[in-house]
Amino acid sequence: MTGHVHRDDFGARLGMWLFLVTEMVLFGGLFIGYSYMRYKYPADFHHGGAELNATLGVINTIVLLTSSLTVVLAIVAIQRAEKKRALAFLGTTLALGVTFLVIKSFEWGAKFHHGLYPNSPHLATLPPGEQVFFGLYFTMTGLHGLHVIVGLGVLSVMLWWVATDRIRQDRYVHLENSGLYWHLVDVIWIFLLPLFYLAA
Amino acid sequence: MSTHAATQPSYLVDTGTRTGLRAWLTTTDHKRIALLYLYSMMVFFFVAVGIGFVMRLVQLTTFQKLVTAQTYNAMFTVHGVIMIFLFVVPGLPAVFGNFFLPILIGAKDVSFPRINLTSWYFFIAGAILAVLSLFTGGGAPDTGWTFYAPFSLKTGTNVSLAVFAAFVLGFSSMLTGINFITTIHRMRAPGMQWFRMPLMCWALYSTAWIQILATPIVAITLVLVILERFFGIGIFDPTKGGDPLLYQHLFWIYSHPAVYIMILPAMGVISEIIPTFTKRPIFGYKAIAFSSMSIAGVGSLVWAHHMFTSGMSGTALLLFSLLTMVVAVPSAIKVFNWVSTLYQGSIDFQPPLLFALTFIFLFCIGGLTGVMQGALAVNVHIHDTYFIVGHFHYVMFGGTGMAFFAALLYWFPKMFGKMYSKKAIYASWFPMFIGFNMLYFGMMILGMMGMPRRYYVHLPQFHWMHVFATVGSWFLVLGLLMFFGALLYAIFRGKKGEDNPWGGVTLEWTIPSPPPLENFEEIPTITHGPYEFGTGGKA
Amino acid sequence: MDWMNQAALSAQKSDAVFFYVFGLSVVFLIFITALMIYFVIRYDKKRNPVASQIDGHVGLEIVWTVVPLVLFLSIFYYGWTNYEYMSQAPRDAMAIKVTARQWSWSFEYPNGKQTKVLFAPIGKPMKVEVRSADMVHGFYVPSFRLKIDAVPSRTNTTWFQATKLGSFDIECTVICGVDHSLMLSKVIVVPEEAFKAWYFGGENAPAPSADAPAISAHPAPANQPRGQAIMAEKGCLDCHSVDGKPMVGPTLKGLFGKRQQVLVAEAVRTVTVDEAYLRRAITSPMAEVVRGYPPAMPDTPLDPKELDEIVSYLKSLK
Amino acid sequence: MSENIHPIEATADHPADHPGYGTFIKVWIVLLILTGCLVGLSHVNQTYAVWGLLTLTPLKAGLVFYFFMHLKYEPPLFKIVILVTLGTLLIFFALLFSDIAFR
Ligand code: HEA
Ligand code: HEA
Ligand code: HEC
Ligand code: CUA
Ligand SMILES: [Cu+2]
Repeated sequence: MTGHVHRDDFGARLGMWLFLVTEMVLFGGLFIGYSYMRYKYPADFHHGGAELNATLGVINTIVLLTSSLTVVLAIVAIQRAEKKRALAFLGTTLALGVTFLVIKSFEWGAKFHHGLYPNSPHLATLPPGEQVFFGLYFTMTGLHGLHVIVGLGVLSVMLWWVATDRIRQDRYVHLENSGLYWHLVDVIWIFLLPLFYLAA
Repeated sequence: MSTHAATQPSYLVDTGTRTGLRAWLTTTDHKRIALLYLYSMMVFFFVAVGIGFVMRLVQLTTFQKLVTAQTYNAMFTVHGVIMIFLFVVPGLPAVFGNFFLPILIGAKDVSFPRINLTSWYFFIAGAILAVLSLFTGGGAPDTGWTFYAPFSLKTGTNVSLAVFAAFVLGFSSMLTGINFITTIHRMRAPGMQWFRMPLMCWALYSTAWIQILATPIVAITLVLVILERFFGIGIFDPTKGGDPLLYQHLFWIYSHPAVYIMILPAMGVISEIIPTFTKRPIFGYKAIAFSSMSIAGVGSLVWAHHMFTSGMSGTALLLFSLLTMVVAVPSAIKVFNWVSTLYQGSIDFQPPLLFALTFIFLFCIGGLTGVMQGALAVNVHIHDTYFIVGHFHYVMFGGTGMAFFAALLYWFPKMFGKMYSKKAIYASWFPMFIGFNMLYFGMMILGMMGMPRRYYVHLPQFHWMHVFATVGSWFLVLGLLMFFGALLYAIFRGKKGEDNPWGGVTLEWTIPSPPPLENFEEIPTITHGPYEFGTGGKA
Repeated sequence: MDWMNQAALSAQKSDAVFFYVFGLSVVFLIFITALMIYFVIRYDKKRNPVASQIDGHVGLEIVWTVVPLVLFLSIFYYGWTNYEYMSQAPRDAMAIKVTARQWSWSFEYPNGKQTKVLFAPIGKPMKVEVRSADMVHGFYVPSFRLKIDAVPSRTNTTWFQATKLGSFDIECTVICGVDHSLMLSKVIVVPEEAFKAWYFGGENAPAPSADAPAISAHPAPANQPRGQAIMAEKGCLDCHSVDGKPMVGPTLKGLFGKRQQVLVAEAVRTVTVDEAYLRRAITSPMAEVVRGYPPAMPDTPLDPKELDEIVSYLKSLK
Repeated sequence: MSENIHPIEATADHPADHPGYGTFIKVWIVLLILTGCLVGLSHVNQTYAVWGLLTLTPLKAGLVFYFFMHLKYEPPLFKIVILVTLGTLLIFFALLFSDIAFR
């Protein structure tokens, strides 16, 4: 960091929020596309949703919500200089994040198994609306999964920094910002759940 | 860093451990990053200009051409992509915004210097990808810069890579936006209240907002195009239930605001130049500041005026035509305020002012033709004809381009500490101005006559006008070469530039030319508005 | 008035709005430019050494917010109402199915007749229902100020009512691939009776033409030469007339023996049309392109017999 | 905007009263309950599911923003930023539907 600029946590958080704005608009674009198509093919979307495994979806929601909780708790812990707890919380978050991905991969795997994947011959036989539905399903959940992976990467760095005291009671804005990112990933999933799994 | 800023060398001199190229490529100094942008941008810019020039030559003959149809389609696509994504969109913010925003608000740098450098690297990465897309895969994309589905999904050319390049460039521009907003909120010098900021800052602030609110939409749209091409997820592909109109909507949701990303900083530049050379405060400071914000706001609500013939609902047609008219108002306000600022000033006529006034003239033509296109009954005729091509060259090149020139002329002494030959610049203005209007007004007439855009061969009745326009392009390029010739000469052989050659009163004129690494010896305290000549200047 | 070949009601509607906006724009442009120049001269630092420090004037700000707003809204309203007229087809309009594909147009009439050029009776409303078989295309008739995109999996409709006889260009306005600029055709506006004669005149009724008498001059379907039959079937006659009227391609009337200017590579050459030339022109149309025409002719597969028939027929067309 | 802090003065300017573990755990429980309701509704019938989607989901998101993401404890600027963003998305949405809803 160029030495002459003084540390500005407020600015750092503002910057992070602005970045989150771009993320929100990015997914916003997809949600707009989703509603456009859903408006066009209400029935097909209904059927498409019925084919998804709602239980897995809900379990994943709980997993992510909990992981979000543990991140904030980690911040509280840091604010109170309780390093051990902070590490524990962050660890849990990472574990939960991985769980999410595992479940998701099973879910996708099942779909592939039933010949439901982009460009699949089986998909081509479905009515246009369902083709679009699954197109969106794979795109949106896939992109979200990508964000989870990135989030995990960032959080593991945070874990490392907490362990090595790069993040301390008096300077933890990086942890806060990574937390913000993780929460946003969570929020996006909060929307994906009803849109795809509970639509039916 | 040294606290005795008085002994500080210019930012052009390497301090620190690294030297030469390595020092530049790893710099976090906003001024050096600005120059990195300028130089790299110039390269791409001249490539695109060259292509544009060749396109004119192609139109010299009616049927038997000097390139094949495929090449021509690739040419206007590449020309458009480079000009938009590598030149006008990043142009003014990345070069002059980076260089002067911190100085104008009395800061030592932007909020996130390293992110600033990162976004330059994204810019270069995007550029390289764009260039690669010309030679790899199925060859240069041939869809036009708008990448309309389903053609962009079906064509064999290397659309995927080109589109990915645009995606990366979008990322670069978002990071710049984030950086500027945070900088303006956090780094203003003591006493630099919002309404004491020079108008350039307001322009950059509103631009930055568009950058972060609109760019992600095109980012995701382009990602979808790539996914379609590789995995056929079929959201835009009618054979899979997708909808081409959805693509057009998503594309223009970004790409119309993008045109205001191009013009707002240009307007900011003009608002800086005019007071300096009239030696009086700008007329209606707040009106101009707010009109920038309202352009940013309303400008995001008019995108579908690019789709009037696509078969949208009547309701949408009505709404978007109406909003298009509304968005023209703030621009009008600006124009009138600029002109009134000349009134009872004490005008010191210098090259920057000449180009600023040229901007106003050309931008008005561009803008007024824009209004014509916004009127539904007229749009049906001129949509996707050369009239449109004329319109956007007037606003983008006559507008943003000329402002870019004006900014170069205005800040050149500050940036490089050298002065150019004013005579040479005046001399270059004439061919540029004449050529410009021959070329692009010619195009508009062609459009009215019914010459569609993106046409490789044109029907005989359009021929003579095409020849006329082409001749114009020769003058234009001549003028351009003289212009940059003069500036290049000045960089190497020019005589020393003073600290305040134009008698300006904004902060950049209170520091040495070229500025020292940390801009200010100690952060100034601001006590009054930006353009107060009465108080003898010194902010 | 006839401005830039105004040939339909829609054109009049569109141009009216254009002139309104254009007028306003010219006024404002001149006003602004004149002011700039005057101020620059009048308040040059020599004439006016000290600038008066004016910050602004609320009244003026309001004026130049409201006045342009009102004008712009009037432009919107005028444009909108005229557009409504241009887009809403009247009930009694004859509906024509237009199909766009890379890179040609085809037109189908209510009675199933199909053509490559669009025949329209003068002074009658014609509704066009535009579809696309592949990419997005744009159906554009400059002289009618008529444009509507052809979007796959959608049908967009508009209408026109021609006010002038003659043939008018149809162009594709949306980039749709390498031959986008060759995706041309013609609207041929003919007198109503000529249109009727063709429309109701069964399978191989001769194409109607702008000047009514020419119709009767045509050989009646009965004693129609084999060559013409083949050409009709191969679609040649969609682009070529045999009565001296240029369509997408040049007329074939009196072609044989004529001196024809053609472009070969870069150069213009003048050739005398002999049998060899005819065969070349048909089998490899791009080799020599007639001056003043786009290289738009497809090379249609013909077996030698057909070719001979056609050539001999063309020779006979004095 | 009121915040006009010179970088030198700017430091970790967090309000002193940091919320404790308890607050967040409570929020978390609420979130789980809301998810439960959502699932429940979706089993009743389509219309309920949609209504649940339209009401409960934003509520959940709001909670996460407000507490987990500390919006509650941040100055107005941050809230404005979010509102502007959501507003923009909403308008994009509305204008887009002015097309398809009336085709
Ligand atoms: C710098 C970029 C820039 C800017 C600033 C503008 C400004 C405007 N543009 Fe333009 N536009 C483009 C870049 C830009 N445009 C591009 C690149 C395209 C083509 C994209 C593609 O298809 O490839 C395009 C296309 C385009 C279209 C679609 C055309 C078509 O394809 O059918 C329309 C339609 O409404 C339009 C309208 C406008 C309007 C109303 C403004 C207004 O903002 C203009 C406002 C300014 C003025 C009005 C002048 C000053 C005012 C006065 C002097 C007041 C007095 C005047 C009166 C009272 C009449 N533009
Ligand atoms: C800023 C944008 C910009 C600029 C400067 C130009 C410059 C030129 N353009 Fe433009 N053009 C576009 C943006 C631009 N173009 C876009 C977006 C399209 C649409 C593509 C598509 O259809 O998809 C297009 C399409 C387009 C076409 C239509 C192709 C077709 O539809 O068939 C043609 C036709 O001749 C053309 C010609 C030219 C020429 C001759 C030049 C120049 O060569 C004229 C000479 C140039 C100069 C004299 C320099 C200009 C200087 C500045 C702008 C300031 C630079 C500042 C610094 C260098 C620091 N361009
Ligand atoms: C899509 C429209 C189109 C179709 C279909 C078409 N032509 Fe043509 N034809 C043209 C055009 C355009 C030209 C002029 C440019 C050129 O010479 O290629 C032309 C030129 C010609 C010429 C040379 C005329 C001259 O004046 O020298 C002949 C002969 C000819 N066509 C015969 C035919 C025959 C026979 C067929 C059917 C097998 C046919 N055309 C089908 C468009 C067409
Ligand atoms: Cu069809 Cu262009
Ligand atoms: Cu626009």
